[in-house]
Formats: sequence, structure tokens, C-alpha cells
Amino acid sequence: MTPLNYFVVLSAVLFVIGVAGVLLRRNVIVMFMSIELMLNAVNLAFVAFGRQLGNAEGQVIVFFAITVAAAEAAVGLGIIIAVFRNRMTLNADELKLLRW
Amino acid sequence: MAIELVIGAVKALVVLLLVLNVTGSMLWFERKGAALIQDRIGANRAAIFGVGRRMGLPNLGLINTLIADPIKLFTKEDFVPAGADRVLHSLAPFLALFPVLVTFAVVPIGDVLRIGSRTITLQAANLPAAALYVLAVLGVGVYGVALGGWASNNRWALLGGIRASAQMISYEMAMGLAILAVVVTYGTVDLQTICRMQGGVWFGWLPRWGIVLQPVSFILLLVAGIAESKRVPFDLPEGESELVAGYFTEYSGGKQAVFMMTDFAEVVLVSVLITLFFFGGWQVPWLYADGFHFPGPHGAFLALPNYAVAILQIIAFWVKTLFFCLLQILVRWTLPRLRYDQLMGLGWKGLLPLGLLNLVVTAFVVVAVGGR
Amino acid sequence: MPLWLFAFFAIIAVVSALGVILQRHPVHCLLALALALLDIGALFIGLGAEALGFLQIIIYVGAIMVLFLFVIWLLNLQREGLATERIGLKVIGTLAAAALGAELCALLVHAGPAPAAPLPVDYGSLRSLARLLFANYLVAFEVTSALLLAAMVGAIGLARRIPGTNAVAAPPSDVADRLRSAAG
Amino acid sequence: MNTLNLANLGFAWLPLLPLIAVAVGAAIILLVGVRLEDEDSAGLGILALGVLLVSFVCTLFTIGVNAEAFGGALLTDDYTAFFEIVIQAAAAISVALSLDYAADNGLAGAEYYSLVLFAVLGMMLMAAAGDLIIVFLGLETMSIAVYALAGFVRREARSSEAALKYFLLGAFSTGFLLYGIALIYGATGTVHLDGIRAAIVARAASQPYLELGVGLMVIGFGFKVAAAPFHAWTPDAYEGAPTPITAFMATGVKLAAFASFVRVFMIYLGPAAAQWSGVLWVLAALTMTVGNVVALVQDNIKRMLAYSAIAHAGYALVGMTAAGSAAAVLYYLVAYAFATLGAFAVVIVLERRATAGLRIADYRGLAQTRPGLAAAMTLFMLSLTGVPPLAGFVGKLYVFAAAVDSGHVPLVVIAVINSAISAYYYIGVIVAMYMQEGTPEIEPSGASPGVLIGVAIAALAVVLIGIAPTPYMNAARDAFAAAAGPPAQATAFAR
Repeated sequence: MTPLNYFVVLSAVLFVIGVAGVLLRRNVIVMFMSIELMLNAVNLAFVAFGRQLGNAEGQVIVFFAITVAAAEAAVGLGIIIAVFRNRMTLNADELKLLRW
Repeated sequence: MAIELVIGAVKALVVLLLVLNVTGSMLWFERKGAALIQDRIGANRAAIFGVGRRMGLPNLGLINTLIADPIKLFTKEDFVPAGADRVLHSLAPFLALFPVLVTFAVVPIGDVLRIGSRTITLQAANLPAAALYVLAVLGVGVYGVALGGWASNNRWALLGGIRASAQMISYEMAMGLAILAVVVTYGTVDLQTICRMQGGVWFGWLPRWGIVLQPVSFILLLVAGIAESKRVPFDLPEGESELVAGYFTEYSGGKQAVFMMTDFAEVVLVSVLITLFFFGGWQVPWLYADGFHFPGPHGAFLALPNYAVAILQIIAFWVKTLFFCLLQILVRWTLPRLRYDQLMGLGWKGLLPLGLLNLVVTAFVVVAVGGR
Repeated sequence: MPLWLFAFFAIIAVVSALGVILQRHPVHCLLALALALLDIGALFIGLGAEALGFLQIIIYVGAIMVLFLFVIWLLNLQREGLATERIGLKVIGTLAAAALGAELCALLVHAGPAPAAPLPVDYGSLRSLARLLFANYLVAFEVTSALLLAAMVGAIGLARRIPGTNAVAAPPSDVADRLRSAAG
Repeated sequence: MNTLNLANLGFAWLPLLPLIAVAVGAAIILLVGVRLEDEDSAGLGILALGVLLVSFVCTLFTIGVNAEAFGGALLTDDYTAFFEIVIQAAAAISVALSLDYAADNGLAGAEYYSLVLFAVLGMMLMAAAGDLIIVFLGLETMSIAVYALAGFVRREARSSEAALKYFLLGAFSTGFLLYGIALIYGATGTVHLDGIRAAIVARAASQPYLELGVGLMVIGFGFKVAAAPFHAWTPDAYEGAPTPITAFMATGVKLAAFASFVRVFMIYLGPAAAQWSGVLWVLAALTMTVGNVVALVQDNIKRMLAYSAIAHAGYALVGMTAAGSAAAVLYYLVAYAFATLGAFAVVIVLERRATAGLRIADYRGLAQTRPGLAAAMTLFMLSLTGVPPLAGFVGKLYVFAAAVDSGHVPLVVIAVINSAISAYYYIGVIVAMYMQEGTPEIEPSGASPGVLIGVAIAALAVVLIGIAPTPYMNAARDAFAAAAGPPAQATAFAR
């Protein structure tokens, strides 16, 4: 059996990779993908904790987190399309009508 | 431990071989079916070295399709267009085929076989959440087609890929709702249990098949399944008058053969699912674990040994499956192609509300009747 | 889940996650992410959350990622150049993130696991999950319906045509020639 | 196998009613709006106001109930009712500001107003949440609706860009918040706030997990309340979003985020205060300073108000560092909300297109052309500065006094210095309106009744709450006491 700590550490590693992706990438859609990676890292932590505690609450939260991610994806991609139609770019460095 | 592994491997191999053979035969059935509908002979040059015909034997068309066609296809030049994403271009056909094939792993093709003291479930992988597994694997299947279209660096291929993936995820909704209604009806996601629950009879003669309980789901699954396999009347992804050949425009040789095989494997898969959920799976009417109990005032009984029952079940399963394969071929050669807006309209405005309604009604009835 | 299996999935997860942030083409990033999500689904199943693992694959890999793929295609995104602006800031940010990660890992390893509690028989089954959703978390479950409706309304509100025009918003003429280097 | 028994869950209609009213109202608006042209959307706005009124009446019934429902998922106490009413008021004023704005800009009314109501639903859930799942879902319902609203003027590149920045950073922060929830769940074994507090009190929680989780939740909430250094999205999102939505974001979103932040941290993570009060101290000092200093150099009024909103989040955080001052924070937020709503209402009157009429220079000579508006704007600016006897002053007084009582004297010194700095840019607007004769380049016309009513209500509130603070402060005190009361008192009344 794998100690459950390993899963939590794996989730931390994935989370940090996601954070690094958001900070490093310039294409907003890839930034968004990195955010999805972060959320999934969190989901892994939830399931691992749930397994450790022996209650299914962790799974329930993941269920909701997945739902939220789907909703976020719909709205986020809608916004991304709207931005692209207006500006013809998805490069975060070029989106400077407003100062960051 | 070791013997378990061997049994598992044998079961997997048997299922895989069965599926591959049925899938391969589909090409021949398709050609013959087309010929039948178009009032011609079709596939009539299929004698090996002409020997069969010289000796007055019937054509060996089926065997030829299984042996000669693959050899021909896999020895053709495998062409990758310039500017294509080489890795994904090669990977895509297998990404399409693999999910379809692994779906069969959870399909029960019979009840149990007893050898000595050992009881073997006739199902390659005994997964409790098999219905979810089917949906998950089907969901992943979108990538092969989508990426095949994209990686070819060809506009028509990309359009075909987009059409295909949009169509597949749209109809996956209807398919999922159809399967969910069945799951709610039987209260389990285990396919073997669903099959077992379809044993027995109502009124002394009517087999307890799912079609009686879930006729709407059956229609949903059939239509969505045909759309899922991207065949006429839902073959817009490869609509040759608009898109050359859709997502596999730039494929040739073996890789194209794999795409074609995926289509046929999907046809088989849809038939298998319909058989499982609505036509009793491996159930033979009036056949129980100990033999036939015929209906009627006198109730004739024919005792059968376990192995005979298992064989009958396996045969029944594949006969039913084959029937629905042929039905799909019939549909393919009979109906005209839809327009794309009609396709999307049918999926989202027709099947989806119908599926939701069916699910709600099912849930109410289950609560009212069973109170599980 | 035996250790070797965990190691296998963990390596795939980390490699594909790195792929998401290191690949230059959005489609390749997306495939790496899809693989990572598939892998995480497998880890769920390995942790006994069988139904959830399949749901993860159905929803994330089968639907959300395909939506991303559509948008990438719709916008015809090409390879991305390397970051040129405020690179120092970004490197610092990433180093900070890495430091945070190291600290996180150190702490988590150090935390010491509570002994794994005994599991109920039907742990992770669809039935147990559904039972919780429709009983203890009824309110939350109902809220998700409002959440999804809001997301649908929002997405349609953002993406539907501007009334009276055939086109969607007309792009400013000075950026029209940047179509080729879009997002590049 | 036993069937589900809803009574066992503590199923109760009462706490749900305000929420159901809003959700059903949103759906009705969608259905009614199907056949309406976008230019006729004002009627839908009136309908939305009606829905908010119904929800408000439903909320009135929940006052004094102080119970929990659905196994502790929803808390029906006065704290919830307090925030629900303030949120409804903020939303109602935002809707009133939108009536003509949405129609003039050709925004799709059905979508617009239903999204506002969905956002309100999320906000009310955040206030009522009894477990972290509801906090998370409420936050997301609110955020997703507001992301879309921020980008609702699709013709404007600025609006889309604002939505994008708000969305990306918001989703980013959600990741942190959710990880925080995960670690707290891992540490305490539950997501119910009661259970979390019990585990902390019993020292049953794993310390490293708890510390990390609390830290990550501070980051997540910090983003939502726009605390420095997590404020980067605020000015852009506030500047680019349609102005009524900016007003809504600056008040409703902030109120809801603080409602949740205060409840989770001060009440349920209170036993672990040692782990977060220091962090909040630094956050508060940083937020006030950044907000006020950067606001000094802004020439766009929406951006200036955005930095002002950041600064005020800082003052509220000052209150959160002091254990006894939660009621002061509640009062302060109300004072801030009305002044900010009023200021944005005036901005809408002067705003011509999304880019014009928003410079502070455009306010020159407003006292001559529109003396009433200028006077109201003066009131709002003075209240935000903290000049007696207006609401902002009393709020600051309560917050700072409580912080001094808890021994955070240096922090209060920083806060007072910051207030002095803020006077410069707030009074700059007043100077522009009254002292500078320059011909106003912007003709303030198109002030619709809705906007004027909004200005009037906000002005009245700022004065009233300031002159007679006692009833409001008592309400805030009762609300907090009800929330912090012993859990035994909170029994599910439906059983």
C-alpha cells in the first residue's frame, strides 16, 4: 500500500506546476489550462484525505469542484472568445488597454 | 493466483478475438448488405485463387475479407502530408480504436462457466462500475477522431474532425441519459447484474428484457449510437460531397484501415450495448441455469449441463449483437444524410429533452413502485 | 494501490503536468493536460473512489477538454513565442511558487499520516456518493443547478451575436493584420 | 435499505425562501425576456427589483430564528439576515443604476438581470454558509455570474479585457481557496464549520495541514476582497466593467466575501487565531497603504474608486485583526457600501461612452451645472474619507477603537495616516467640482430616474447611518452575537 501522504505530496507538486504555468505562460488559454491543473491537484488531495479519514465527504467536494470547473470553463472560454474577437490576440502581454 | 491470471488472460483474449472477428466481418456484411439493398450481388470476386469457384464451391468472401483485405491495406503506402503533426497523425487512429476495443472488456458475454470447483464469470473484467466505465471510455474516444482531423494539416480534415467531435459529444448526452435511465431502472451500474436481472419471465411467457421497461431508452440509445459511430444518416464528419473524406482525408493504408475498423467496432459496440441493456444480453428466453423451462400449461422442462447453458448464452449474445449490426447496416443504406443543423437539432432539441423526460419518469416510477 | 502502481501514475502525472506548461503549441498543452486528468482519474480509482474517477474522466477529459480543443481550433491558435516582457518578474514568481511547493512538500511529508480509517463496504461506489449528494449535501447539490444555469446564461450572453449585426463584434481595423500572428 | 428521510436532514423551508425567491426570479426573468427586445429591458430591471423585494420580505421572516438547517449546511441566524439584507440593498441599487445603462448600451436584458440575481444568490449563500462546500459553491455562483457581467458590453474591448483579467485571477485564487479547504478538511476531518472549530478546540487537528490550509484560504479570500498583494485584478476589472456592474462588484461582491471571511475566520477559525491574525495584520497594513498611495495618482474616476475600494478592504481587515471588533467590521462594510454605490451612481450620470467622461478633470464645475449631484458626490467622498458625522467616520471610529482595544496600536497609526492620505484624492474630486471653474467638457444630461433615486438613497443612508449609528451598530452586534453564539443554541427547528 502506498502511504496516503504520497498522494498529498503529489497533489502539492501538481498544484505548484499549475501555479508556475499561470505565471510563466502568456497565452491566456494555456494559463486557464494551468488553472484547471491546479484544481485537479486539489481534487486529488481531497480524495486522498477522504480515503485517509474513511469518509466520503472528500469525494462529494470533488464532485462539486468538477461541476464548478465545467461552469467556469463555459464562462471562461466565452470570455476568451469575446476578447479574441475584439483584440485578435490572446497574448496576455498584449492585452494592455487596461494597465495590468 | 497464477491460475486466476491465466483465466483472466484467456477471457480477455477470447473477447478480443471475438470482437475483432465480428468487426472484420462487418466489412463484408456491409458490402453484401449494400448489394442486397441496391439489388446487385456485391463482393463477388472473393474466391481465393479462384479455386473455390472452379470446384463449384460458394465464394469465400467472408474469409477473404478477414485475410486479404487487411493484408492489402496494411501493405499500402502510409502517407503523411507535409506540415502535418507527424506524431499525432500516427497516434490518432489508435487513439480512436483503442477506447472502443477496451470497452468490450467489461461486457458480459455469458453468465458463469463451472469447471471443476471453479466458477468463471464470462466477462473479461468484472468491474462494479461498468456502466460508468463505458461512458468514460466513450468520452475519451473523441480525441482520436478530433486529433486525426487536426494533425493532418488539411482544412477538410480539420472541419471533419470538428464536426465529428461536436457530434460525438452532443450525442453522448443522449447516450448517457439512455444508459442512466437503465441504471436507474435496475438500480445498479454493474452490467453483469443488469443482465442477470433480465432473466425470468412475466406472465409466464414474456422474457423480462429491458426493452419492455425502457422502450424510449432503446430508441435513444439506437439513434445516439448510430450518431456516435458517425454513420449514415449522421455521417457528416466524412460527408464526401463537402469534406472529401472528413477527418481521414489524409490517411492511407494501415492507419486508414484502423479508422475504418474503429467505425465498424463502434457499430458492434452499439449493438452490444443495445443487446445488454434491452434484449437480455446473454439471456436466452426461458433458459435458466439448469435448463429450459418452456412456458405453457404443462411447462415442459429440458435439463442442460452448465457448459451447454454457457455456450447457448454466448451464442445468443452474439446472435443478438449480429442482428443489431445488420439493422444498422440496413439503416446505413436506406436513409439519406441529415443536414448539420438538423443533426444538432435532433441531438439537442429532440433526444436530449426526450432523454431527460424519460429519466425523470423512470425515477418517479422506480420510487413509486420499488422504493429502492 | 501498490507503491509501484502509484509511482507509475505519479510519474505520468508529473511529466504530463510539466508538458502543460512547457509545450509551445496549445494543442499539445491540451493533450498533456488531458493525459494528466486521465491519470488523476486513475489515481482516484486507485484510492477507492471508483465512481468519482470515472466521473472525472467523463466530465473533464470527455467534455471540458474537448471544449478547450474547440476554442483553440476556433481561434486558430498557433505556437506561442517565449515570454519577452517582465521575464524577471515571472521567473521570480515561479521561483516563489517552487519555494512554496518545496515548503508544502516538506510540511506535508513531515505532517505524518493519520492512520487510515476503516472504510465502509461500499466506499466510493456510485450509490454511496449519490446517497450523500441527495441527503447530507442536498442544498449544495441544488445550488449546482443554479450555478450551471448561471454559467450557461453567462456563456450565451457573452458569445451570442450582437443584435442587428450579422457579424459578432467588428474587430478594430488596426489589429486585422495581426490575424496571422494571433496569440503568437 | 432505508429510504431517504428529508426530515432527518433538518429540511427547512424558511432559510431557503430568500434563496429560492432569487433563483426562481432569475429563471422567470429569463423566460419573460425571451420575447423582449434588448432596448426594452428596463421592464426586466423593474421585475428584478421586485424579485429582490420579495427576497427581502422572505429574509425578514428569518430574523431572530437563529437555527441551522440541512445538517448545518445553512445557518439561519441574524448574521445571515444582516448580510442578506445589505446584499439585497446593494443589488437593488445596482439594478436601479442599470435600468437605463443596460438599455442604452444594448445589453441583453434577460441575461443581464438574471445574472445579477444569480450573483445575488451566490452572495447570500456565502453569507448563510455553514460548511465550506457551500462557501465554495456560493463563491463560485457569484463569481461566475460576475465574470460574465464584467464582460457584458461585448462591443467594448475594455469590457472583455476586464472580464478576462477578473476571470483569470479569480479562477487562480479559487484554486488557492480550494486547496486551503482541502488542507483544512485533511486536518480536521470535516468541512462543517462547527466540526472544524470543535477539532481545533480539541487540538485534534493536524497542525501543519491546518496552518497551510488557513494560509491558503487567506490568499483565496484575499483575492476576493481585493487585499494587497492580491489586488492586481481590481483596478482593471473595475475600470473595464460596465459601471453599474462595477458598483455591484465593489459592494455586493466585497460584502459577500467579507461575510464569509469574517464568519469563517473570526468565529470558526477563531480558536486558531494565532495562526492568521499576524498575517491579516500585515495584509491590512499593506492593503491600506497600496490602495491609498496608488489612488493618489489616478486620473480616471473608476480607477480611483477601485483603489479606494482596495484601501477600504484594508480598513475592514484592520477590524478583523481584533477579536472583539467583528460588529465594527459589519458596520463599516455597510457604511462603505452605501458611499461607494452613491459615488458610482454619480459616475454613471457623467459617463458618456465607456471611455469618455470618466476623468476626474471631467468633474470640474459640476457644482454649477448639477449642484444636487455635486452635493451628493461631496457627501460620498467625505464619508469615504471619514469626516464626521457621516457613516464612514463612525465606521472607522468603531473599527479603530476596537483595534486599539486589542492592542494593535501600530496598525491603527498606519490606518490613521492612510486616512489622511486618502483625504487628498477624495477631496480632489470635491475641489474639482466646486473650486475649479473650467468649463465642463462633459454635459451631464441623461440622468435617469433610476440613477437619481439610487443617488438619493445612498446619500440618505450615508447621512442617516452616520448621524444615528446606534440602531445599525446594535443590529451588527446582534448579528455577530447570533453567529458566534454557542452552537447548542442553534438547533434545527424543523425536527
